[in-house]
Parts: sequence; structure tokens; C-alpha cells
Amino acid sequence: MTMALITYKEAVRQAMQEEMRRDENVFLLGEDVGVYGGAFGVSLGMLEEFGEERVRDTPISEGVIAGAAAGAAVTGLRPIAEIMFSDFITIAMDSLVNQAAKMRYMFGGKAKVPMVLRMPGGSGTGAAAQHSQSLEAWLVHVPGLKVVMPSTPYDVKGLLKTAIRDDNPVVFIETKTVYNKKGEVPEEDYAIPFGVADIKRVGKDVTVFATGVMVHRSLEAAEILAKEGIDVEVIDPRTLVPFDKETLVKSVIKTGKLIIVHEACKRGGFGGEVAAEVMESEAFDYLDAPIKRVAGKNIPIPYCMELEKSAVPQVDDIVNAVREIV
Amino acid sequence: MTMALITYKEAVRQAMQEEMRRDENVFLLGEDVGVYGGAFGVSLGMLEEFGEERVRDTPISEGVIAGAAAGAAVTGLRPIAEIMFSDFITIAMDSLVNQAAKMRYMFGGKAKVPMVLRMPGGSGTGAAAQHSQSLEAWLVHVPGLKVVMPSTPYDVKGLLKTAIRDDNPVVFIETKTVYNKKGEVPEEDYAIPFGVADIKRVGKDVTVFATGVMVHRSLEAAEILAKEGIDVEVIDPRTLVPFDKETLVKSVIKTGKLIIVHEACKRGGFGGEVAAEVMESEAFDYLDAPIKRVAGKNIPIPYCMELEKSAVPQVDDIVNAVREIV
Amino acid sequence: MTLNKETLLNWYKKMLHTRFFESQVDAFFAKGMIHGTTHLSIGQEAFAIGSTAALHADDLITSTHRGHGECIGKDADLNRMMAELMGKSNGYCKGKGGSMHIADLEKGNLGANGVVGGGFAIAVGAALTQQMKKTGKVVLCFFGDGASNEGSFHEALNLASIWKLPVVFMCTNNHYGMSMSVSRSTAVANIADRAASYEMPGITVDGNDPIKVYEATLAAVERARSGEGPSIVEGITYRWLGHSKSDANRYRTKEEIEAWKDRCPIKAFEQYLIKNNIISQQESDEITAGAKDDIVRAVEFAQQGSYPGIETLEEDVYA
Amino acid sequence: MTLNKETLLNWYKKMLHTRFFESQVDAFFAKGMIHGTTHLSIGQEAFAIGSTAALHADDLITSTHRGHGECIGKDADLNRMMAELMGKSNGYCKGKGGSMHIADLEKGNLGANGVVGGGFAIAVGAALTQQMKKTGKVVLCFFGDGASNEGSFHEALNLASIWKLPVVFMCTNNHYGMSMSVSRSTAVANIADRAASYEMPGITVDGNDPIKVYEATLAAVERARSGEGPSIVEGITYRWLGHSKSDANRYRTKEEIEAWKDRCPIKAFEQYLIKNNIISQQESDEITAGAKDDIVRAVEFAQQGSYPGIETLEEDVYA
Ligand SMILES: Cc1ncc(C[n+]2csc(CCOP(=O)(O)OP(=O)(O)O)c2C)c(N)n1
Ligand SMILES: Cc1ncc(C[n+]2csc(CCOP(=O)(O)OP(=O)(O)O)c2C)c(N)n1
Ligand SMILES: [Mg+2]
Ligand SMILES: [Mg+2]
Repeated sequence: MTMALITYKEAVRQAMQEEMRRDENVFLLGEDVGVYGGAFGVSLGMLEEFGEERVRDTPISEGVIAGAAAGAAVTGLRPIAEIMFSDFITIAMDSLVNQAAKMRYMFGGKAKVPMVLRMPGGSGTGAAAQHSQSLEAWLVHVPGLKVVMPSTPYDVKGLLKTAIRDDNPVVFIETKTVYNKKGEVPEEDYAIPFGVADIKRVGKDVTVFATGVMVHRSLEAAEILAKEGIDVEVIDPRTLVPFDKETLVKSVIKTGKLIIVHEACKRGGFGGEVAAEVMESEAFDYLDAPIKRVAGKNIPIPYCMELEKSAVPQVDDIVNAVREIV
Repeated sequence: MTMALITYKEAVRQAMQEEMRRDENVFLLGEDVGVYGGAFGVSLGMLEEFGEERVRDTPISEGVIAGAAAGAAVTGLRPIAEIMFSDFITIAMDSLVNQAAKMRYMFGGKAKVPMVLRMPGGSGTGAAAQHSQSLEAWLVHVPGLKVVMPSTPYDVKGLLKTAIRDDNPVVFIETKTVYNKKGEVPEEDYAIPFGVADIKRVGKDVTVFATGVMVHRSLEAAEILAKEGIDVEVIDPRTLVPFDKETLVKSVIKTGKLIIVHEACKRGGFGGEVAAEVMESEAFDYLDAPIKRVAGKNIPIPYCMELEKSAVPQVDDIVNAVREIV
Repeated sequence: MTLNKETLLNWYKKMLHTRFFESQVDAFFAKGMIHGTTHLSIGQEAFAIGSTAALHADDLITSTHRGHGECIGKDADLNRMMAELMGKSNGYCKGKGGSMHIADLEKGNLGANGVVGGGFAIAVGAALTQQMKKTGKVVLCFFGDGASNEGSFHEALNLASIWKLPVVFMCTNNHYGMSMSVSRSTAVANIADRAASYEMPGITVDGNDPIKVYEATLAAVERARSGEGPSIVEGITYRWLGHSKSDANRYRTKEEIEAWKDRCPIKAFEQYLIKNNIISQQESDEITAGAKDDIVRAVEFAQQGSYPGIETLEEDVYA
Repeated sequence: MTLNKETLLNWYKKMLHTRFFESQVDAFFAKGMIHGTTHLSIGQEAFAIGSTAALHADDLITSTHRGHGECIGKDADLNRMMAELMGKSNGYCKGKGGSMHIADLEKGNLGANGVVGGGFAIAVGAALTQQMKKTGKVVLCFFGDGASNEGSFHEALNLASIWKLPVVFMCTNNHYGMSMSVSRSTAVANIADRAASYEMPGITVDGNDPIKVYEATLAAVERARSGEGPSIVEGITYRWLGHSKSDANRYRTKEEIEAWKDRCPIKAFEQYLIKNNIISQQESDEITAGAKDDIVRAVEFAQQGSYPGIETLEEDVYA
């Protein structure tokens, strides 16, 4: 495979472009996705290639963005809808949760709702409490939705393709602080199946399970710890629904120790779900120490940079947590 | 204390009435809360006593119901806002999560938002996927909110009074299938502090932690199990935020076994959070068996009665789970 | 406007079907043979049937919690409707949806909706599909007067207008959203007045007259089909029965209800058909009897159906 | 309308404060001394200042992400504003809010809002308090043209109308919501046209003329104060700078921007004041210099402030 070094953002764009070239039913809609290229420049240039018909600027109306995507999907299109910041999914929750996610089941299996709802999540841009949330736990709790949270250019491209080809509503959470991070991505068409975790680093002493930007921080932490002789395995689930429990369980059986790291605030976060799943699995008997969660504080994200940093796990926090457990 | 035998629904109403008599800043708003008395008849008769000024029918506009409550609260009133079914909180999420919950923190501690958002939750009425959800896990994940989920007439009255007197946005989830259940309630004024779990049944063999209607099912299960010589302790947290970890941890240390029961679907439910909290506590070392979750299936609630029942834990499921663990 | 006898009789029959279907449901509900909740549209049949009559067979609709009439208007199978309400596996949703979620995608019915205002955005999205795929199809989006105060109404109508989507917003103004009269809940007198906010036509018609409803809808549908964009068509009508099972009718008077019962859309249409020599009283009686029989058959069909097996519980969450 | 010299000069000074405050912010932002994101209202000062001038000191406002002008109009302390933008503990929100969340509850500013359309319902609720407590106070709810397409706009305006709440909806129509021009995003030409959906008055004025803005706002405020209910007041103006830091202005032409710069509201107001012999050029220069100095002092104040300590991180989540 020929590889290219591209940013996460470019990988997102390429996935959309390639799918839109492949399938005329795929199109993009959202606020300022056209000439502006999206708030983070993700869709820059797409208007030029696909025109206003398939790269659709919408009014500032998140409810109808998600709901119209559902309506278009159920009648034969494959919309990619963008919510400018994942924080504004609050406005689209009814469309997403009560409509898109439930249509198929309520209708006795007759509907297909092949839509992707893309949105950047997370803190780190100094944009404070209403532009920095990590809300994936809400969506994991909604039957009928799939939830994807890629951390690298390779993953984001391969998973977005799968998401677009999937016949279900997929919530696709992009990690905004890695938009400009580069990584190797095949030039050939590829897709990454849902429900397959990626072991981002193989190790034997402790399993660190991390999502989004925390994958990168965990890998950094692992390098620091390696110097101390602690060999960390870093697992990135990549998709939260469906969830690859097997890979995680195997790893925990191997290492006997699990640390779960996420940016979302700890209380009610995805970490609890993961901890409970592991506990209910055969890995329970292999646990040498209690499962530990390293997660965001239970506070809105503050504006001031130092406080903002302290609100979510940093490399040091992960390092310390590992040291405490081994 | 003189006790009266009243229904859960009457207890809710009495709490509202007594607080409205006590404090002229307290008022009720919501869809059909006036002459109709609310979809479940909870506020029947209140219009007659307090008039249209303080028992306010609103248009079908959940976003502004919650948002106007926040605006009224921050300027000196103490609104009780009703969302007719907790499922429709999807429409009020921005008002609740991005506005009410965060105002105080974002403003550096200057605002107080003393509002209560009441809503009936849960399945069991044959009303299918959009009228039967248990969404408390979403709210637990939102810093700035308090989350209350009372199971009995006594608790609901005492906790609603505390909620109304609290200076923060409180989401108050009523269990609609117990609205007509009766229980003893003091005739004198009383309030139940937040963050104090109630041991609904003392036992020594296994701890069953349950919320809402599952408290009742767990108590029934406990009676069945008692005949088999299994002594179940049933803990009702009553408030999910703040959460009384101490009572639970003590119980688990005593029994060595924990089963968490909730109606909400298992994936991403509150049970994961509870399991992780217990695991991170000193109780970990006392656990004789993995913590078990008995929870709703990961599906929308189906219409047909038998399926609906099978979608969420019934007494038998709890009994079986206990038998498996002891 | 040439409406031949066959067409008019078809409407008449569908109005009767709606009435008898719902009367049966009401009776079954009282006996506990149908559970959950159900919202009956008795008294509103002319709007549902007159409007859907303006559609082609492959046009689309989105419907509401009170949607049996629209469903029948869109040629639903009465058998499968009744079976669904009884929670049977031979129902439209295999017993998983019930009254509030009947959908018939093959016939273009994108579903009733338990969320007030939940259908607006879906209809707009469905209309976008028609526009982008140039199918020439139109979407009728049904909603109630009360629903017009949801934010979803506003977002959807604005988007439909700026994109000139082939959708017509059909307001069944039955004077109340639960206990809230339009005059208490809504800043404007007629919901169609709100068309002004979206630069689209808005028209209010007698919702108890199927011909007036048909004509107004047809004009809006043709406009939409020809690419000129959306409209609001509002029919003024009345809900005879309570909002749902829990309604004690405290918010309105018996006199008001009786006055509207005197304006029964089905009776009035029968009289129109007879007076204009389209049918005789005898023919009308025969049609009525036939419609009743159809409901009896639907009940039989439903009763013969089995409840969905427990093995279906976790099916159909994902495609 | 008697607007004495003192009043007019106060407006002039506030417009200058807004301009200089934001120019300073822009410069600091470019240098990385202010982080995050910030939305500047340069070019729009007349609407913010003219409208808030119609309020009593204890009236209330809700503001937006682009709300520095309204904040200054409502007599905010420039020092604490600048400190907040620099993330300092002596800022309005102790450094936890930043530009998008400045609030000054004591002065009646219920806060800027990072959510487009997030302020509508809050304003309505605040107005309900005034009505129920009979305070005689009025709420101004600021919002952008783009925000008028959020569902929250619709729900709030309907409720305000039926309850006749003392709130005035102030639309800063600067032609764009990010890259979407009003003509592309919105079905109506003027946002005030939407007043028709809520049976309230709607008026569109030249948003670059503080006197016209003041007059229109005052009329609406008096109406609200006297219990006659809400209105929309829309000011047509223009955002000179990009939407926020990330804006390359691809959606509009340089010519368009320049044409609006030629209509600078501050220049125009200065000329008005001089032409009508209210002030001399020299006085104007002095006021200008004074306003600049105030910003210098604000910067000093902010720079002297310390960053909030880590011990404050988990404070103030709950009361
Ligand atoms: C979002 C939402 N809010 C509230 C309800 C409860 N509810 C069901 S029907 C109804 C009244 C709807 O009024 P209208 O739109 O006029 O329709 P109608 O019932 O008169 O047919 C209400 C409040 C709901 N189902 N969904
Ligand atoms: C709910 C929501 N959607 C999108 C955004 C991103 N956003 C911030 S400002 C803005 C444009 C707002 O336009 P307008 O209301 O006209 O105000 P202006 O920026 O022109 O002052 C957008 C889309 C947001 N902050 N909130
Ligand atoms: Mg109605
Ligand atoms: Mg604008």
C-alpha cells in the first residue's frame, strides 16, 4: 500500500470526497460547510468539486439538520450532516434520539436510516463551557445509534467510510484538537470495520484504554513509563458502539490491570460502562488491582488556559495513575 | 409524627402545594398542568388554589419551558417546570445542559439557578419507544445539575421539597408506574436531604442497589429470596447527584456482593457509574463476586405488552441474578 | 375540478373507514383489549381524507400521534393497522410500534410520531430526497395546531422555504392541543398566518369539507411539484373525543362539543353526495355497511394474529 | 425626543469604548495574548449602544457571542471585561467564562451566550420574573440574524407574546451568520417581518444610526413596560471583521466590506454631533483620546490580575 502523510482533517475530507465520488446519494449538509469550509476547515474545497447541490450550507438550525438528514436517509439518500460543535447536539437530540435512532425498531424493521452525524468534540481550544464538551456517553446510551470516535488520520478516514456505508445512524465524533495532527494513510481505498479496537501500543504490565485525544496522551505517557521499565498496552476502541469487548478483555487478562482514560467528565462517562463490562467478563478474576478511571473533572470546561488543562487528563495524570497501579 | 396514607402522585402534589404556600416565588409551569392537571393528574386542583398566574399552562414548547425556567430562576423566582414525559427532554437539552447547568460556573459563581425540572420517566404504560425512556444517565453526566429519582410517596414528597428549596437546577424524575402506589407520609412538614441513600431493606447476604420502580421490584424479589434463606439488602440512592457512595460502600463491605438494578438500558446506564465507583472504593477488596448489572435491554421500548415487559428487569430477573451471585 | 363519482365514493368510504376503525379502537380500549394510549381523530376525517386525496400513490406523508385518518387516506391496510394496535406480529410494525408509530413505507407513509412536532424535519428531509433525485414526488407533512409552537416547526419551514422543497405543511387545527385552546397557546389566530415568516403561501379552509380541503391541498401540491416550494394548508376542524384516554374534557363545554358534532363531516358529506345526486340514500347505506364490514374483517385479522415472540425483542434495532 | 448633550456624549463615548476595546482585543488575539475565540462587533456599535441607551439602569439584557457592545452599553466595567478576556481572576467571571460568557448580574446583564439562540428562552424567563414580581423592568434580548432560524427563537417569541411579557427582541442584522447571508439562510428579507407570526410589532431601522435605534427601542421598551407585550426591533448593520479568528472572508467581497466601512457608525455619529453643534472637533478628539485611555487602563488592570488558582477549578459548579 502506498501511504501518504496527511492530517486528521484531510483524512476526514478525503473520506467524504471519495465516498461522494463513489456514490451519488452521499452528500454533506451543515452550517457553513460550503464556501467557509466548516468552522475547522474540514470541508474546504468540497463545494468547488461537488457544487451547492451536494455541499449544502444550512441555516443555524441543528434540529432540522439532524432531522432532515434522518428524513433524507429514510427515503434513499445517504446524508453526512455536520453539527459545528458537538455541544450543539443538545439542539438536535430529539431528531437524533427519538427519531433517527428509533425509526427502524418502532416500524418493525422496515426503515433504514443511513446517515452520519459528524461533530467535533472535546476541549483544548480555550472556547469555554459551551464549546468544549465530550458528550459521547449520552449517545452510547441510545439504542439504534452507532458511535464512532477516531483518534488518528488512518482511523478517521477508514471509519468515516464505514460510517457512510453503514445503513444506520452513526454519530461520528471527531477530536478537534487532533485535526491538524498528521499520520500515515493508505492512498488506496480502505475501510475499517466497526467494533474492532486497535491496540495502539502493545505492552504487558498494564492496559490503558483511551478514546480520542487521550489515545495520544496515553501513548506519550507510555513512552515516559517505558523509561521506568513499565510496559503499557494502549487500547483504542475506535467505535464505542459497537464495542469490541474481546480485545479489551484479552488485554486485561494479560496485564491484570486496567486504567480507563477519557476526556469527558468522569461522572456518568463512558468509563463506567467499560469498567462494568470488564468486571462482568472473565477478566474479573485476573484483575490484580481495581480498575481506575482517569477522566475529566465534574465541571463545565473553564476558559482560562491553565484551568482548562486541569479540567481534563494530561499526560502526567496518566503517568501517575499507571505508577499508582503497578 | 402523624402519618397519612397517600399516593406517590398526591405526595408530589402536596410538596408543590406546601412549597407554593410557603414561598410566593415558587410556581409551576408546563404543558396542561392547569385545568387538565397534567397528563397524569399530578397537579389536579392546583389551578383552583393558586390561579393561572402561578399554575401556568404553556404551549407545546419544551425548549422554552426549561429555558424560561432558567431565566426566571436566575432573576429571583423558583420555578417548577414540568416536562410531560421525560422523553421530551430531548427538546429541552440545550436550555438545561448548556444554559441552566453551566450558568453559575461560566459566570464565575455569580448566578443562582433555583429551578426544578419535573418529569415522569420509565416504561410500563404501553406507550412505546418515545414515551417510555429512562434517561437519567444523561443528566448524571452533566456537571451543574442535581438528579433526583424517588421511588416512594415518602421520598418523593421530602425530596421535592428539598429540590424546590435548592439553589441549583434539579432534574426530578418521577416514576410514572408508581404514581398510584400508596405509602405513609408525615402530615408535618419535612424534607429529605440530597445525597442520603435509603436502605429500604436491611440484609446481610447481598446488596441490591436499585432506582425508581426497580426499588419495588427488588423488595419483592427480596421477599421471595428470604424464603430461600437469602437475606437481601436493598439500597435506594434516591438522589443520583449528589450520590451517597458511603452507604453503598458500607453495605458492599458487609455483604461482599453487589447487584445494580435499573430500568434504563444497560449500555451507558447509571449502573456502570455505580459499579466503577464501588470498584474504586475500599469495597473492592471485599467483593466476593463480580458486580452485576440487571438493567434494561439495549433496545427502544416496544409497544406490545409482553415485549415491553421483557425489555426491562422484572422481579424474576432480580431473583435470578441474586441466586446466581450467592 | 372534475371529481368523478368513483373518486368521491372512495373518499366517503375512507372517511367511514376512519370513523369505524376508531370507534372500534375506542370500544376495545374501554374493554382493555387495546392497551397503552391512543389518540382518536373522530370528527376530523374530512381533513385527513380530503388532503391525502390530492396525492399520487407514490407521494409521501409524515403523520402524527393522531394519524389513523391520514394513514387510511394513504391507502393503508386496515387489517394490519388493527393488528398493530392490538400489538400483534401481523401488524404494520410487528407489534412494536402501536398507534403512535404506524408507518407504511411502501405506500409512502413515513410514519406517525409520538413526539409532537417530530415529523417536521423528517418531512423536509424526505422532500429533499425528492428534489435531489428529481422524482417529482411531494411530501405532505401533517401536524396539529399545538405542534406549531414547537421550535422544530420553525426550523423546518424556514429550511423548506429557502430550498424550495416539495413539501406541504398540513395543519389539522382542531382547536386544541390537549387542553390548550389555540387562542391560549398560539400568538396568531390561524396557524396558516405563520406562512408569512417563511415567505410561503398559507391558506385556511373548512377542515370538515373534504372537497375544500382537497382543492386547497391540490393547489399546494401542484405548486410544490412544479418546484415553487412549500405552503401551509390549514383545516379548521374539531376533535370530538378526549385527547387520549386520560381526558376528562375539563377545558371545554359540552355545548361546544355538541355544536361540532352537529357539523359532522361524514354526515355533511353524505348529504352533499345525496343532494347532488351522486348517490342515493340506499347506496350510502350500502357503502356504510360495507365499511363497517371491513372493520369487522380487520378485527378478525388482528385477532388471528399472534403476539410477537420474545425472540423478536432485540431484532430490528440495527439494519 | 430630548436628547441632551450629556446623553449623546455618553453614547459617543460608549461607541468609542466598544471600538477601542475590540481593536485592542483583536491586536492581543493576533499576538496570542488573548486565547480561545472571540467575536468582534466592530462596525455594529451604534445598535448596541443606541438600544441599551433606551433602558433604565435596572432593566435587563441577554446578549450573544458578539456581545461586547451590549455589555458596554449596559455600563459594564471595561477593566473587568478586559481581565476576563485575558482569563484573569479579576475578570467578570473570574477567568472561567471568557468573551462568550461575560455576565454582570448586578447591572442586569444576564450574560453573553456561546450558543446561538441560547438567550431567547432565558430572556423570556427573566421577563416573566419582572411581570410576576411587578418590577416594572424590561428585558432586551439581543440576537443575530442567523439566530432567528433556531427553533428557540420561535418558542420564545410565541410564549412572550401570549403572556405579554416585558421583553424586546433586538436583532442585530449584520447581513451574515458566519458565511451565510441572510438572503441565503432566511426565508424573509427582514427578521422583523417574523413578528407577524407572533402578533407583535416588528420594526427595522438603520442599525448604524444610534438615534434611530434608540427611538425604535424606546418605543418598544415603553410598550413592554406598560404591559402591552413584546416587539422585535431590528437594526441593519454590518460586521467589518471576520466572524471569528478562523474567517477568510471567502463569502463576501472586499468591495462590500469597504462600502460598509465608509458608513462607519462612529464617524457618522461624530459628524452628526459636530454638524449639529453639539460638540466641536476638538471636543470629539478629546473624548476619543479619553476613551482610548480607558482601554489602556483596562489593559493595565487586566495585566495586573492573576490567573485563577487551581484551587478554584472545582468551585462554583453548585450554589
Ligand atoms: C414533544 C411533545 N410534547 C408533548 C407531548 C404530549 N402531547 C401529545 S399530543 C399533545 C397535543 C398536541 O396538540 P396538537 O398538535 O394540536 O395535536 P392534536 O392532539 O390536537 O391532534 C401533547 C401535548 C408529546 N407527545 N410530544
Ligand atoms: C447553536 C449554535 N450553532 C452554531 C454555532 C456556531 N456559530 C457561532 S456564531 C454563528 C453565527 C451566528 O450568526 P448571527 O446570529 O447572525 O450572529 P453574528 O455572528 O452575525 O453576530 C455560528 C453559526 C453556535 N455557537 N451555536
Ligand atoms: Mg390540536
Ligand atoms: Mg449575523
